[in-house]
Amino acid sequence: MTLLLIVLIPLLGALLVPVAAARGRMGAAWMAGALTATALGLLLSLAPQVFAGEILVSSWAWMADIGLYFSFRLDGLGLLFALLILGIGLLVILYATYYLSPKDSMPKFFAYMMLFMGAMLGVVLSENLILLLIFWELTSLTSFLLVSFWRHRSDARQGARMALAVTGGGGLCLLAGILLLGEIVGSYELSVVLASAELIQNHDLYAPALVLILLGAFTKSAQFPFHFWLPHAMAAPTPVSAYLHSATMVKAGVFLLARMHPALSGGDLWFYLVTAAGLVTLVFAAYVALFRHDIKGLLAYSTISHLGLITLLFGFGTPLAAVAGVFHIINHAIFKASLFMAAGIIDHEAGTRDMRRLSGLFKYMPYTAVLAMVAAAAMAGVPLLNGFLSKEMFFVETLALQRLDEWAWLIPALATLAGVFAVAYSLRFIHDVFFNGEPKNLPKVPHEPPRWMKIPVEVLVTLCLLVGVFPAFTVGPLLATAAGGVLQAPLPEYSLAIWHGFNEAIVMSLVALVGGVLFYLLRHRLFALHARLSPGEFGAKQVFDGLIRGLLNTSRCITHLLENGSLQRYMALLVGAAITVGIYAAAQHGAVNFSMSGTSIPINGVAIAILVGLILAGLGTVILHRHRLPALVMLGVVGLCVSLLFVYFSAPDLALTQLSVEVVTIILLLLALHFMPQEAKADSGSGRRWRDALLAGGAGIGVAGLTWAVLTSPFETLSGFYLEQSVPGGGGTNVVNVILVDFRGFDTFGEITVLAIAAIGIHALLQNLLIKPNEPGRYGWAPAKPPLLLEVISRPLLPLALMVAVYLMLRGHNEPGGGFIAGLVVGIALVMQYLASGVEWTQARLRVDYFKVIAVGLILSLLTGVASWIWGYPFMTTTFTYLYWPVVGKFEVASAMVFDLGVFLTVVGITMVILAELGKLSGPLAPRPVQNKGESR
Amino acid sequence: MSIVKRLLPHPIFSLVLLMVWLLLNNTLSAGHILLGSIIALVLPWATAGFWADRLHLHKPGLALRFLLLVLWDITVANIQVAKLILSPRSKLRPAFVHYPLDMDNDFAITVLAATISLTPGTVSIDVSSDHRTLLVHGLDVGDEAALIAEIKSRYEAPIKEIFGC
Amino acid sequence: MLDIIISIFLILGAGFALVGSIGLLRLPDFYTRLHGPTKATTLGLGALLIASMIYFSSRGEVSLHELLVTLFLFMTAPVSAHLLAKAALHLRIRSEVDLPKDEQSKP
Amino acid sequence: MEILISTAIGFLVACGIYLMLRARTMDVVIGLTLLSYAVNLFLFASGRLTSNAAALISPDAVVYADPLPQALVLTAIVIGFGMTAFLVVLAIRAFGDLGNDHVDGEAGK
Amino acid sequence: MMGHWLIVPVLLPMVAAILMLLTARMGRAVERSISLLSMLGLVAVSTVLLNASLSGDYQVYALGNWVAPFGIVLVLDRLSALMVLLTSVLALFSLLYACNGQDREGRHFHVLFHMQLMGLNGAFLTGDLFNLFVFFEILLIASYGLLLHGGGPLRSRAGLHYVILNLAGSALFLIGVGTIYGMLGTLNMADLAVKVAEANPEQLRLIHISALLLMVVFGLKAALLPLYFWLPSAYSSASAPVAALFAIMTKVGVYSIIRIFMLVFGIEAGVLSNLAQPWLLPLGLVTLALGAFGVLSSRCLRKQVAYLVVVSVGTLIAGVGLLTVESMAASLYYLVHSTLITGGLFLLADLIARQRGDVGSELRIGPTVTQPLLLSTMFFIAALAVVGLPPLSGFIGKLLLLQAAVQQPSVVWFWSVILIASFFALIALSRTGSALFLKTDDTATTGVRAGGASLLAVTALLLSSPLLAVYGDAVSGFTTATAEQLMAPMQYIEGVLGPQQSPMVSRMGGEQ
Amino acid sequence: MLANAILIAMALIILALVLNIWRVVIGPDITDRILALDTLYINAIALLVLLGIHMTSAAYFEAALLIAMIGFIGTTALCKYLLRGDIIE
Ligand code: NA
Ligand code: NA
Repeated sequence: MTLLLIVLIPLLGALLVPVAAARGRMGAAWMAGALTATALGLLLSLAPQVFAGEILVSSWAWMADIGLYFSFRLDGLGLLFALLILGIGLLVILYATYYLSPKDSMPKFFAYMMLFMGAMLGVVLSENLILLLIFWELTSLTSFLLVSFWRHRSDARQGARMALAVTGGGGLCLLAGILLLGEIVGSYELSVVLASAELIQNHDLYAPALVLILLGAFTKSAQFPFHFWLPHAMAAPTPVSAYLHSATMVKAGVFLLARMHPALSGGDLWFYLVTAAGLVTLVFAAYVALFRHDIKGLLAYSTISHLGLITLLFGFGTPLAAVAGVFHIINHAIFKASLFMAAGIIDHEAGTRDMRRLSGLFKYMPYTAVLAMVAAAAMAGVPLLNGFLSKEMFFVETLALQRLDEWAWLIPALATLAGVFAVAYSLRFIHDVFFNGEPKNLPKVPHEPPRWMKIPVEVLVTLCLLVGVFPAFTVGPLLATAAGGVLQAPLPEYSLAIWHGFNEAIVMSLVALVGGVLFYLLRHRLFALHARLSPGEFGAKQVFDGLIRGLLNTSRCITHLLENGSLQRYMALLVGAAITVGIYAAAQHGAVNFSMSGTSIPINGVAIAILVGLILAGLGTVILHRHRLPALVMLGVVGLCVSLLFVYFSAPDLALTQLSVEVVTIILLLLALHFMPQEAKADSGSGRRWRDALLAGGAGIGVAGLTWAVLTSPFETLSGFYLEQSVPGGGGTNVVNVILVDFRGFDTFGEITVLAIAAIGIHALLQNLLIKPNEPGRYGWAPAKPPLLLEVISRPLLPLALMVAVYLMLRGHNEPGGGFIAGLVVGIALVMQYLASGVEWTQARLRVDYFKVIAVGLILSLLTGVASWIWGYPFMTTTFTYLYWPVVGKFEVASAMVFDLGVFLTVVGITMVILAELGKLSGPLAPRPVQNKGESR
Repeated sequence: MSIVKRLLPHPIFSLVLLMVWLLLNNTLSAGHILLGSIIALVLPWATAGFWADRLHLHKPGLALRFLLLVLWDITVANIQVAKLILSPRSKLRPAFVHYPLDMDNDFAITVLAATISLTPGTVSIDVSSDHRTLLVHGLDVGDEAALIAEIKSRYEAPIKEIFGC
Repeated sequence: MLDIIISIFLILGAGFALVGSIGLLRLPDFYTRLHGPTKATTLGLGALLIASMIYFSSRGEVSLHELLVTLFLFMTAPVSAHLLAKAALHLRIRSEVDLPKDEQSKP
Repeated sequence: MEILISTAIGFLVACGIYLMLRARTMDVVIGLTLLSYAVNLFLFASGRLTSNAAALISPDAVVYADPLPQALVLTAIVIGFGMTAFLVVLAIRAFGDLGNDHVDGEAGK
Repeated sequence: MMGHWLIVPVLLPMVAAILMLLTARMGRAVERSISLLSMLGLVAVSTVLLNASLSGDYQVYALGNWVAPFGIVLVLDRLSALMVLLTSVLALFSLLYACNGQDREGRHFHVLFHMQLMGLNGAFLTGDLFNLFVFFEILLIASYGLLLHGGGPLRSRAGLHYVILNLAGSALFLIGVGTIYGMLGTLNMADLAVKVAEANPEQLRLIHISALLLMVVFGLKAALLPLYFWLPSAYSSASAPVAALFAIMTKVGVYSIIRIFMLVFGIEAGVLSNLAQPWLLPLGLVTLALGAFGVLSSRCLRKQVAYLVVVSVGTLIAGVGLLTVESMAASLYYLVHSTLITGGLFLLADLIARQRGDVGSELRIGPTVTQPLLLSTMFFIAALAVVGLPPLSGFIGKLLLLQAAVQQPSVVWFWSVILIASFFALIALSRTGSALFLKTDDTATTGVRAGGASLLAVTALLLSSPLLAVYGDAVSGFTTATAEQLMAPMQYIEGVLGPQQSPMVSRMGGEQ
Repeated sequence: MLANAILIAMALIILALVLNIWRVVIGPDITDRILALDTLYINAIALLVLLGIHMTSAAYFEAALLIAMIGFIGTTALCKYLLRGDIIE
């Protein structure tokens, strides 16, 4: 529980800090400090157990099925890191309180800071690897927030994005690696994983898992070639750099190496990968650090180099190297954090971090200068300071390495070279900033910082000294415990003495010191040489930016190539997809059998004539399609032929429906043609037309083949049930109608809903549409007065058509007809009135809100459905009975007829809404443009 | 009387509708006569707004005779037209004829125009906006005046009588 | 006997319908073509419907509902022809003889 | 007969799709209508085709046309009508909004 | 027995829509009240249904009291219950957001909205293939209206594309249905499953064709390669609450693929079992990859979110394509997450755009938003969730998917594409966040503040992500049970048709 | 006798139908096409009547009636369009 609290307190702090900020700027700082101190106190309360060799684990199930637990672990390694995080965190909070300017939002800063702290604690205290990964990615995210804290600076934004891209991307690799590891081991719990070294390293998945995990570690710890994000993250406020980029976040990578050391290390793959990365980073970054003019840049590259050193040590895979690695983690955290803080002070008080302008600051801020010089000396590996000790251990380990045979000299040599560089850049930092003449053009006169800003630096520098002088006494127990945590095994023999005698390592240190001084003295020629060798800025950022830019350009290219905004393309793809899957499926299941044995439809002249007519009319429509009106007439022919086919093949209801729908469609299209172009030029080239013809032909052949195959296969259907049940169960002899209103009445219910929605949608669509009708043709329009004969004939037609509708409606259940067709007939009859006499005249006589008609129709059908609930039957259960009345005789009453009446009303309403709305677009009731605005289109 | 008038605005038409209903259902059963009557009464009443004025049939007997005449003419006319269609093109003497109207009742004009269209070699094309002339297209017009005269006597006169205008 | 009458009506009706359609194809201009369908085809259909009435009435119940279709066609065919001709005139569709002056085309 | 029916349906599909691949909204509407005709016929044919079969239940009927596809086609026709109506109005709307009848809203591409 | 509850998700929205039509003259307040009340009712009913589905039994509602396969049945299983509830929750908050004013930008918003819900719920509940078509059409026609809600050239153009493509898709649907009916003579899905398994060798070819044609149709709705190109402009031009609701629309396609290809062509379909497998995984992965490129290439937040929808579909389909219980369970978890989050993101994008004046949701320099802290926090959470970064639901979903794939032969592809796409999304969204909230010019803010209802809506949708993560165990337990149910089509068949008996068959006229 | 007469009549009507479709295709003017479509509707009714007699079925009547109605309305709408552009004014 305490463990959980240690992680939760800072995370909750992210919420509490802004709350506390209500009491002023300092409130946030106090809250942050208090919470950190609390967590630190809790941690220390657990420390004795850990020192006693216990591993504390507490666990709660989160998603046990996939091995995800809220489980935390405190062992030596975790304790060390948690101490660093909380201890340095406390110092950074103190420092930041004075560092931040009044313009910066303190609550926001500390909230982010606490969030980061919690995430970082989570990383180092997780027992579950997935949980570790979760916190791992959280550190990347919070670092994004912190680096981009000064959001108006473009370098801050870019640096934050770059850091997030690299570390976040590495996190994804780590996720994959952890999942593979979990797959190998069968658990994500560290206690299990760390005990399964043999299983893991002999598994086929070991190599990919290792590579992926290392990618995660290397990106986070800025190992070459992923190092470049760290210098750019220096755009962050300095407390952030001091905290994240020296002591904590970048250490997460090496923490991971340490954490996984027992499980993954030892093999050749581990050795070569980790060592190579570490070595290259160590030397390369140290060299680059020399040429940074920005203090923070220098420190950043120095950090990278030191991380390389630690990585290199873990790469050796030996217990002693691991101890050295842990020791250097501690030392580096201490001196680098203090150096960053010092750099921050200099920046804060002198207004720049450019070493070409900063000089002779010793005079202005001697106290800070001394602190910085001690820390820099520790960084350089000067004896009696903490850095020296771990560096010595490092040199010893490079020499002790057995693996490289005749190349064994390489690592010590390069390590020494890196030592030379380290001394040189440390010297440059001290000399260039604090001595080397007078400052040049500083924005302000530098002076010592406020008292409280120095305290954190003092504490850390004191630690440098104490550890450097009394290593065994000060850091000994912690190092032992932590190293034990890394190894998960008894510690090897090592000694923390300042002096181990005059050995090779001392020689290396001396070479580094002397060489470093020489190097610094020769720096002017070196700078010139460097400038000649690498003109312009040094590569990695450019490479990264280029990659990102390339990625963006590629994705824009791909996206615009695919989603090019052309419906014709999308349609062609759809057709092509259908043809492709059709061909694919048709090619399965053996050879196609083209026997005519299945044919059974008798050959008949009428049918042939209708079909030929259909083909001719279809062809005519295509040929004429650019002349819309003739094409419409052809379309009428097609529709008629289809209806005739329905009649011929014994489907009168279909024919009736098709006919009535068709005429409404033609009227609709005519209404549209009043606004749309009637003639069109061919606007696709012949290539496009051929492509389309090919696609269309392919689809046509496909459907023809499908039809043929269906028509010639044997057939069993459940329709027998409908034929048997139509009269006894549905009370109607027109099976199609009984299916529509009873067996599958729910389809019809949906179908009229579709129509109703279409009408509603159309009504909505036409709102505020101002559109100019087509210009009249060569001879103008005929006068507005409707043709006399039409007007006269339309009057008796209305009641006649209504009567036909009643007829179709009433008998639909037993004979061809039904509510839908009847509804359309009424619709057509009413449209006739509109055609003959216009909207105004007709609407004056037809004061009906068509939407109400639709609503009533829908309600009727709905109520018929719901009524069956009363008798405990499911929705739309129908009933019918035969009544005997005198004179009238026997007649049937069926609830399905009420449903059909609903259908009828809905259809009437819909037809009228659609046609009347379109009709109203032009003519006397057309919407008028708003006068004062003058915008029409 | 006025109640009857209101309930039964178009008695003739209601009768026609009843007949239509019975024809539609192909029956003379009592139930359908009852149902048909109801519908035939309700529909004209419900659509009353769409009717300009009541239809006056002054001479029903003449109307019936006129109907038979027209049917006969249609039959004869068709045989003539069939001949014209199947004969060589040069035999056609098409022409547009302006036929002066002596009626001003819209319904009567419509009936006349329809009759002209259904009978020998003529189609009525247009009514002038002042309703004074009817434009007729003839398929085989020898003498324009004779054609006008024949229409006048054979069709327009009885129609004028029937509708009393 | 009844069969013969029906057959005559059938052949006559279909013949007239065909003649109307031949006229539609064969006659020289739109205004002359208009005559074919309005008369021959309508009458042809009338004959066919009579045949149908006799046929169905002869095999059981009296069937007169074909009358309705006939009635409807005779009511509407002149109007269709009228509208078509009016439209043609308005569009100044080519004619073998001079078109009458179109009173509507005047502004 | 099957071959001719299949050919006609396939041909209508081809015509419909060719028009749906055109660049002007009206062409697409017409193509869609053709395609709907073809699809309805196909759906109808899926219950096999019978001429002179009884459409209504009667004691002396021997063969019935499969009623189920007919009901389905009816539904499909009606839905197709609603859809076409909407598309037509949308075409007008787009013409009004965009000033041309190109399906991509850009004149003379 | 659930009684009549099963049909309420279909009827309730319709009743609300009719009521709103009838009370159209009584003003917006009445309309909104009806709309919201009905919506709340729907959420309640959906919850009841989900609760009922937990038992694992199949609830069957035989419409018109005609038993399957003759009548149409509604079937409630875990999957349909989940989809209905998900729809209701998403819709509730979309509606709430719309009530802040966007429902006034055109006519009939609420009516169309409820009709769309009716269509969605019907599609999720129906057990009949043709009825599925009908409900597809209902939800589509309503979606056409909604997409065009508010008008304007952009919407008209996107609407044309969307409508025309879907109409072609509907035609294809009918061809597929016709073919399968022509072979098997039935439409009930359970019955189809029985008959597909018993199909003659000569029938296999056509059944196979029909199955794949249906897959194309569903792929079009789901926005699967190569049929997703309509989506970005359609979704990005729709008004925010509509776009948010549309987050469920692609899932209808996914649902249909799952339903049909797990039940009818599932593991027990004989020769035709697992028909979809060779297609779904590669198509899903390529869709995902191309969607990720789209996310990167977007210069506008709304478009970017639209592409994130494509990404989510690709992920889902790839997961479904693995065809294991684990992958299915993971996909369903991911489905819930991605629907709610992309929905929330559409709304959030609108909130942001409204505070950026003329710049709107374009990813270029503009004024600072009026409520920077609030909106940037919301965006940060949404971005985390949608990219799949810890600790939110997107991460859990991806974790489940990756784990499910680990033993599959395709694991390398699957992992690479998913992880690289996540990486791309991470890059893209960090750029977006930077462009929206970090890089601002000095022009004055618009002063528009987000109203309470819209904030509530966005917050609630975004809050779903942490909740899904915290209750990950429960949710993934449910989706695992759902996946197990899906993997046992025989249970469904027996649930609908009763203990297996051969349904009444009679020979029809056209047959020899 | 009657059967033969029906067949002959059908042949004649089919020929008429084909001629009508041909006229729709060749035009030349829009009015020609509309006229041909109108005629096609009437001939279609004729065909249905013949089919009805041929099959001794009254099921064709409704279709015939409806064709008569919609043929007229279709022609009316098309002509009104030619005359006025705006068919519903
Ligand atoms: Na108008
Ligand atoms: Na005449």
